[in-house]
Amino acid sequence: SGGSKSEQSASGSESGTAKKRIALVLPEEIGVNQFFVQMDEGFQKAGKEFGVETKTIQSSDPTAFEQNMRATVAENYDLIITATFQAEDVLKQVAQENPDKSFAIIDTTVDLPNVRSVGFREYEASYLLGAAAGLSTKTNVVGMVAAQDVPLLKKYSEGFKQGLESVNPKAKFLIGYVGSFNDPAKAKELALVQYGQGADFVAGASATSDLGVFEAAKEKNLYTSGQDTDRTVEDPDHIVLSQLKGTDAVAYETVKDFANGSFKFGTANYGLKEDGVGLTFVTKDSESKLSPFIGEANITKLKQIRDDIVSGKIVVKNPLEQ
Amino acid sequence: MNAIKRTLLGMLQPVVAVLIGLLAGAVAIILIGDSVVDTYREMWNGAFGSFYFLTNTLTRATPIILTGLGVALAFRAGFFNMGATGQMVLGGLAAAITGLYMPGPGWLVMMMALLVGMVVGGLWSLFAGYMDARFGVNLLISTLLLNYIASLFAGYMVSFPLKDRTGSAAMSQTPMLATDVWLPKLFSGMSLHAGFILAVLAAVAIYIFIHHSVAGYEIRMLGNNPFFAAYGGVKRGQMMVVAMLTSGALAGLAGAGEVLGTQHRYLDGALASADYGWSGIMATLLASSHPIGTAIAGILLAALQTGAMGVERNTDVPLEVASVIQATLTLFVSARFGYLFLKRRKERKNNGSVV
Amino acid sequence: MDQLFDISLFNSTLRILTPILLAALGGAICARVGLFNVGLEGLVLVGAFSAILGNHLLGNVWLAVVFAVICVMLFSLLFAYVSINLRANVIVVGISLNFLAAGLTTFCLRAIFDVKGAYYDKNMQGLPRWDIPLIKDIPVLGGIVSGHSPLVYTAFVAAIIMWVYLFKTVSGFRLRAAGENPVAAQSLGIPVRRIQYGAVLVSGALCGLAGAQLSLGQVTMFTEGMTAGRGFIALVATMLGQSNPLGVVASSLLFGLMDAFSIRLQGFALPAQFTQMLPYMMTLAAMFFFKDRSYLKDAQRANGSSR
Amino acid sequence: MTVLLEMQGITKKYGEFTANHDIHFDVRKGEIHALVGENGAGKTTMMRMLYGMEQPTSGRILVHGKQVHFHDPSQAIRHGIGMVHQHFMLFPSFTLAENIVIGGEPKKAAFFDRQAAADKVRELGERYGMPVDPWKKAGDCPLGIQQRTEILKVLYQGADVIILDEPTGVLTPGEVKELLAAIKGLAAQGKSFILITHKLHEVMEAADRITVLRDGIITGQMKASDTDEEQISRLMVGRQLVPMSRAARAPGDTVLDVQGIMLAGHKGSKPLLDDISLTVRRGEIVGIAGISGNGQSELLQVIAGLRRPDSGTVELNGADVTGAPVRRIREQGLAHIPEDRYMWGASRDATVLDNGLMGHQQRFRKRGLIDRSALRKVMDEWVKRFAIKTGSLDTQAQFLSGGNLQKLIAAREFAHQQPFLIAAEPTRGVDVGAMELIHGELLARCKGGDGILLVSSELTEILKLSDRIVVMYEGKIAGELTAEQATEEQISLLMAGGKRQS
Ligand SMILES: Nc1ncnc2c1ncn2[C@@H]1O[C@H](COP(=O)(O)OP(=O)(O)OP(=O)(O)O)[C@@H](O)[C@H]1O
Ligand SMILES: Nc1ncnc2c1ncn2[C@@H]1O[C@H](COP(=O)(O)OP(=O)(O)OP(=O)(O)O)[C@@H](O)[C@H]1O
Ligand SMILES: [Mg+2]
Ligand SMILES: [Mg+2]
Repeated sequence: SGGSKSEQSASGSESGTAKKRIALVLPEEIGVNQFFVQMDEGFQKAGKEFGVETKTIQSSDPTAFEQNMRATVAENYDLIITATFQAEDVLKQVAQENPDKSFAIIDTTVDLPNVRSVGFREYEASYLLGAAAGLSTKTNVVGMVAAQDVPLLKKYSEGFKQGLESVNPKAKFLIGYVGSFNDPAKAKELALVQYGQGADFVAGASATSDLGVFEAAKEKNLYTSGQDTDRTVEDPDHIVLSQLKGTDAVAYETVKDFANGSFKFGTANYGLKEDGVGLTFVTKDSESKLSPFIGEANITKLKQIRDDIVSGKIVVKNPLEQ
Repeated sequence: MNAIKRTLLGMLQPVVAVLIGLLAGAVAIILIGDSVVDTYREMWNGAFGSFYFLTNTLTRATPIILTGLGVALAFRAGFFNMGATGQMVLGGLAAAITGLYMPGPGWLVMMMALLVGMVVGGLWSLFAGYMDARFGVNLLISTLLLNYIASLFAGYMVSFPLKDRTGSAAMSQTPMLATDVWLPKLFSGMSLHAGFILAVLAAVAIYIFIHHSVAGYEIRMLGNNPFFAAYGGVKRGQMMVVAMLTSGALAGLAGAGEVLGTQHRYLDGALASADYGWSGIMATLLASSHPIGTAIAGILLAALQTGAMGVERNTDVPLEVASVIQATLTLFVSARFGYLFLKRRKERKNNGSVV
Repeated sequence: MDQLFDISLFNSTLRILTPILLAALGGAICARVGLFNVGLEGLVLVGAFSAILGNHLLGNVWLAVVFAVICVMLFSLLFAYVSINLRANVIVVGISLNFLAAGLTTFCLRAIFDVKGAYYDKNMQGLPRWDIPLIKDIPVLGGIVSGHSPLVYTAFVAAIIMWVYLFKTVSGFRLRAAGENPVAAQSLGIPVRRIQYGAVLVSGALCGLAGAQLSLGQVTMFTEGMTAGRGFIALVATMLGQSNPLGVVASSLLFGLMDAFSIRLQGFALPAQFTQMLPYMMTLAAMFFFKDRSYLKDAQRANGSSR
Repeated sequence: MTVLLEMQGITKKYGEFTANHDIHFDVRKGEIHALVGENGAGKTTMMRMLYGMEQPTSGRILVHGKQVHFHDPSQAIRHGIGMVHQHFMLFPSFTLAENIVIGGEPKKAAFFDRQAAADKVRELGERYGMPVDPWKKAGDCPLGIQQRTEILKVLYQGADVIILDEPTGVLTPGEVKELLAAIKGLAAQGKSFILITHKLHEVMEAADRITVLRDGIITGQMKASDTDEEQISRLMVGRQLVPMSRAARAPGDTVLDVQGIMLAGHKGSKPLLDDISLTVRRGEIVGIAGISGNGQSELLQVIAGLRRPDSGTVELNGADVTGAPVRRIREQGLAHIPEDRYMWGASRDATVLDNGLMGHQQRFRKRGLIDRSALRKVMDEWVKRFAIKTGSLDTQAQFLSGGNLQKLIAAREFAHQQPFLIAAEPTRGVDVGAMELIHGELLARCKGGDGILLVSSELTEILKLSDRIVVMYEGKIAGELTAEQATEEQISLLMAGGKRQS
C-alpha cells in the first residue's frame, strides 16, 4: 500500500495526519454471533495500538451488506476487512471490480490477487472435542445442540462425530437443531431433551443460543462445552471444554500487518498445526481448573490425538468437501 | 381549484407526520449524545445523497414495491394477505431453480425464471385463499403460518438437495446463476436492476387494473361489501382466485427479482431477513392500498432503510439507533396529525357555537 | 416411541407455552377493543430485556418482574397514543413497534451492560420453581404440573380471570361493547377511548410478564431478538382462540405441545426443517376445526385496514 | 303544558351546505310531536343536534328553560333525552337483554346479573306491549325485533323525551298499531315523543302536533286536528300529488315459476322455507305479505341465486336457474331491488358512480376497462329522473341520505330492462314524493309486460300495487288472495298465522 492512497484518505479524516483507515464490514449484526464480537474486539484493539482509524460496519441483511461493501469502497478506506462465507459472493465481485483496492477476509478463502484470506479448519478442533466427549462420557450418550441444520455447521457436527466414533464407536450421538442463532430458551429445551435421553455431555454449537445449553447443564448437572473463546471460565463445573478459534487474533494481526507495512495478499489456512484452532486444556491452558469428568488421563490421550492430526497420522475429513 | 386544494391538503398530512417523526428521531439522537444535523445529513446522503445512493434506494425499494402491490390488491379484495414473505421466498427459490436447470438461451431462461417465480408465489398464495374459501380457514392466520413453512422448506431445499457444491460449499444456497440469466443492471457499476422497471410497470398496471378495469371494480366491491358484490353477480370464487393469484405472483416476482437481479442465487434467509414482506405491508397501509401511493411509500421506506445504513457507516450512531430512528419515523408517518389539525380548525370555523 | 411421549414432554409444553399464552392474552384483550396488536413480538422483547435490567438494578427477581411489567406498560402507551389519539393504522404501528423494540433493546444492551449479543450474569437469580405441596406427590400429574416458575401458573390464572372479567362482569361487558360497536358504545356514554387505553395497558402488562418468563423463567439471560417469533405465534394463538381467553389457552396449548413434540421428533430421520414445521402445520390443521370466523371478521373490519 | 325542550333559531351548516336553517321547535310534556319532510329535508340532522351527536352552527337549545350544550349523547341521556336511530345502534353478538340494559346493568357485586337483566327486560317488554326474548342474540333477530329492542333500550334509560327516527319503517301493520298504541299510552303517562316518519296516516293517527320541514326550513307547524294528509304533503313537497289509479291488466306468460322450495333451518329448528310454490306472469305484480322473518328474505335469496335451496326448482324466463350463479340468473332476466339496502344493495365506501355500475359491468365494458364517461351520462339521467340528491357522482354512498340511496338503487335496477323484477321493500324510508315516483315506475314496468314480485311489510303498498297477494307465515304460504278479494283485515289475519276465512 503506497503513500498516495493515504493521501486520498486524508481528505476524509478530521486530523489530516494521514492516518490509515480500515473498515471491518460484517455481513450480519454483531450480536448474532459471539464470533463477530470477538473479531471486532481484536480489530478495535489493534486499531488503538497501531494508530489506525477503525470503523466497524454491521449489516442487517445480505442486500444491505452488499451496499455497505460498495459504499465502503466508494468512501476510500485503505483496507476493507470482512468475514465468513456469507461475504464471499460480494467480496469476489467487489474485489474484482476494484483491483487496486485492498481487502481481507476472515474465516474463508477468496483467491484473488488483492485479497488476503484466512480460513480455519475448525473440524480439526471439533474432532478433538468429539474425542474428548467419547473418552469422558459415562453413559455412552453424548449430544450436541447446533443452531441450524445447514452445511456451515457440519464443520462442527461432522468433525465432532468423527472424533467421537474414533475413540468410542459404541457411543450414541444425539444432535438437535435450534432453528435460530439467538433463541437460548429453545436451545435449553433441546439440551434438556438430550439429557432426558441419557446424554451426560452436550456440546453447544448454536452461537448465542449456547447460553441456554449452559444453563441446562447447570440445572441438570450436565457437562457441556463452548465455542470460539475459552467459555470454561464462566462455569468450570459444567462448561468443561471450549473449542477455540482465533478470529480476534487474525483480525488483530491483519490490522497490525497493514499498519506496519508487512501486509501481504494471499491465502492462509489455520488449523491445529498453526494453532489457529484448538481445545482448552489440550492445545491451550485455561484459567479454570480441569473438570474431573474429563480427567488428566484423557487430556494426555487427547494431546496425543492432537499430535497425530498435526503430523498427518490422523486425517480429519473436511465435512464441506464431499 | 378545489382539486388543487384537496391535493395540497392530502400532501400536508404526510409532511407534518414526517416532521414529527424527524423530531421524535432527533430526541433519540440527542439522548445518545450525537449531532442531530450530522445524523440526518448522513441519513439523507445514504438515501439520496448522490445518484449512486439514489439507485441503491431504488434497488431496495423494488421488492418492497412489488410485495406491497400484491398486498394492496389482496386487501382491496378483502383478503388480508400477510403471506408476502412466504410467497416471495418460494417465488425466489423457484426462479433460482429455473435459472439453474432450464436449458436455452439466457434471456429466455431469465423470462421463464421470472414467470415461474410468479406462478409459484401465486399458487402458494392461492393455496391460502383456497383453504379460506373452501374450508373457512382464516387467511390472516394461515398466511402467517405459511410464511414459516415456506421459509423452512426453502431452507431445507438449499441445505440439502439444491445445495451449492462449488467453492467452499458451506452456505445454504443454490449455485450461482449463469451471468446471462441475470436481470440486466440499469446503470453499470450500480446495483439497480431491471426489476425496478418491472416494479414501476406493475404499479401502473395494478393501478389501471384496480381503478379502471371491470375485474378490478368487482374486486374492489368484493372487498368493500361482499354481500353487495354477491348480489350484483360478482363471482367471489373467481375474483378470489384472481386477487390471491396476482397478489402472490407479485410477491413471487419480488423474490425472483431479488434472486435474478441482486443475489444471483437463492440464499437461505436473504429474503426473509430483510423484512421485505413487512415493509410491503406497511407501504400498502400507508398508501391506503392505492397502487401508485404504495410505490411511493415503498421508496420512502427503502430510503429510511438505506438512510439508516448511511448513518451506520458514517457516524458513530450505531445501527440499532439508526433502526430506532427508522421505526420512529414510520410510526409517525401513518399518524393523522394533519387531518386532525385541519378538522378541528374547520369545525371551529363552521360551527360557531362549538366551545 | 416412549422417548417421544414422556412426562417431560408435557412438562416442557407448559414452559414453552407460557410466554406465548401471556402475550396471546394481551393480544386478545386488544382485539376485544378493536385494536389488532401486531406489536406483541416487540412488547415481549422489551419485557424480556427490562426483566433482566430490573433484576440487575434491583437485585430482586420479584421486583424485576414488576419492573418489566411497568416498562412494557409504558412502552405500550406509545402504541395506544399513536393508534388511538393519532389514529394511525394499528398494523403499521404494531410493525413499527417491533422494529423499535429490536433496535431499542439492542442499543440498551450495549449502552447499559456494555455487551453485544447477550447479557448473562451467572450470579443472577432467575425465577424460582414452585413445587406445589400436594399436587407434586401425585404420580404423573405432579411431574407435569409441579415445579414450574410462578409465571406459568400466573398465565393460567390470568386466562381465567380475563375470561371471568370479559364475560361475567359489567366492566368487561362494556369493554366488549366498546370493541364490537364503538359508535353505539360512544352514544351510550361508554368511554371507548379510555377502555381502549386500559386494554392496551393490560396487554402491555401481560407482555411484560411474558418477557419476564422468557428471560427470567425459561432461562436467566437476555439475548438480542430472543423472542424469536414467539410474539407472532401469540398473534396466531389469539386469532385461533377467537380472542376468548379459554380459546387462547387451548390454542397456546396446542402450539406448545407441538413445539415440545417437534423437539423430540428431531433425530427420527426427518430433516430438522421438517420437524420444525410441525407446530405450524398442526396449527394450520387445527384451523380446519375452528371455523367460527365472525369475531375475526369484526376485528379486521374494526381496524379498517383492509380497505 | 310545560315545554320540556326547545330549539331556538338553530342553523346547521355542513361546509357550504345548510342542512337546517333558523329552526324554532319545541316539545311539551306528554305530547307526540311529529316531524315530517322529504328525504334529506334535515330531520335527522335536527335530531342529532338534540341528542348531542352534532353541534349547531348557531342557535340555542333549551331543556326545562335552561340552555344546554351537549357534546356527546351521554349528556343528552342524562337530561332525559333518548333517541332511537334510524339505523340501529345495536351490538349484534350480544343478547337483547344485554343490548337493552347496557349502561345501566343490574349488578351483583361487580358481576353482571344477566338473569336480573333478562327479568327486567321481560317485564319492561310486557309493560309496554313489546315483548322480546331477552336471551336471543340481536344479530339473529329480524329488523322488527331489533327496532323494538332499540325502543325498549331508550325506555330502560328512563328518557322523558324520546326521539323516534322513522321507527315504523321496518314494522308490520300489526306491530305499527301496537307501537303507536304504546306511544300514546306512554304519552298519556307523561312521556314526550318526537316522531319522524314518512307515513302520513301514522302521523294523523298518533301525533298531537306536526312540524313540516322542507330543504332545512320549517314550512309549517300545526295541530294534527287542524290539518289533513293532503295539506301536509303539499307543505312537504311543495306541490300537489296526483293520486294513482290502477288500470286493469291482462297478464301474459309465466316468467317466474317456483316449485316446492325447501330450505332447512339452523340445526334442528323449523325449516326456513317449507314447500313454497309460486308463479309470476308477465304484466302482473305479485305481492308477498308477511311479518318480517317469516321466510320472505330467504325466498328472495333463493330466487336471486344468493342461496341454494335444499330442494325444489326455480324457473326464470323459461330456463331452470335453480342454484345457478347470480350472474347467470341476472342475464336470464332478473333485476332486483334488495330489501336491505346497506347490506345487499350498496357499498357505503364506494362512490355513487361505482354503486350505480353494479350489475351493469358488462354493458359499460370497453376493452376490459370501464367506460366511465358513458356511465356518467346514463347516471346523470337517473339522478335527474329520480331526483336523487347527491353532491356529485363521486360522493361516497355513505353520505347519501337513506331515501336517496334507495332511489339510486331503484334507478339502477329499473335500468336493467329485464322481464322480471324483484322489488323488496322498494319504498322503505322513502318520502311520499319518491314513493310516488317508484310506484309509478313499477306500474309502468308492469304495463310494459314485465313480471314483478313485490315484497313489502307495508300493507297499503301491497294492496295498492298487487294483482295477487301471497301471504307467508313461518316459511310456508299461508294463503293467496286476488287483489279484488283482499282486505287489510284478511291479510293481517293470515300474516298472524290465523286460518284463512272463506
Ligand atoms: N355530516 C354531513 N355533512 C354534509 N352533509 C350532511 C351531513 N349530514 C347531513 N348532511 C346533509 O344534510 C341534508 C339533511 O340530511 P338529513 O339526514 O337530516 O335528512 P332527513 O330529513 O333525515 O332525510 P331522510 O328522510 O332521508 O332521513 C342531507 O342532504 C344530507 O346529505
Ligand atoms: N360527513 C358527511 N358528509 C355528508 N353527509 C353526511 C356526513 N355524515 C353524515 N351524512 C349524512 O347525514 C345524514 C344523517 O344520517 P342518518 O344516519 O341519520 O340516516 P339517513 O341517511 O338520514 O337515513 P334516511 O335518509 O333513511 O333518513 C345522512 O344523509 C348521512 O349520509
Ligand atoms: Mg333521516
Ligand atoms: Mg337522512
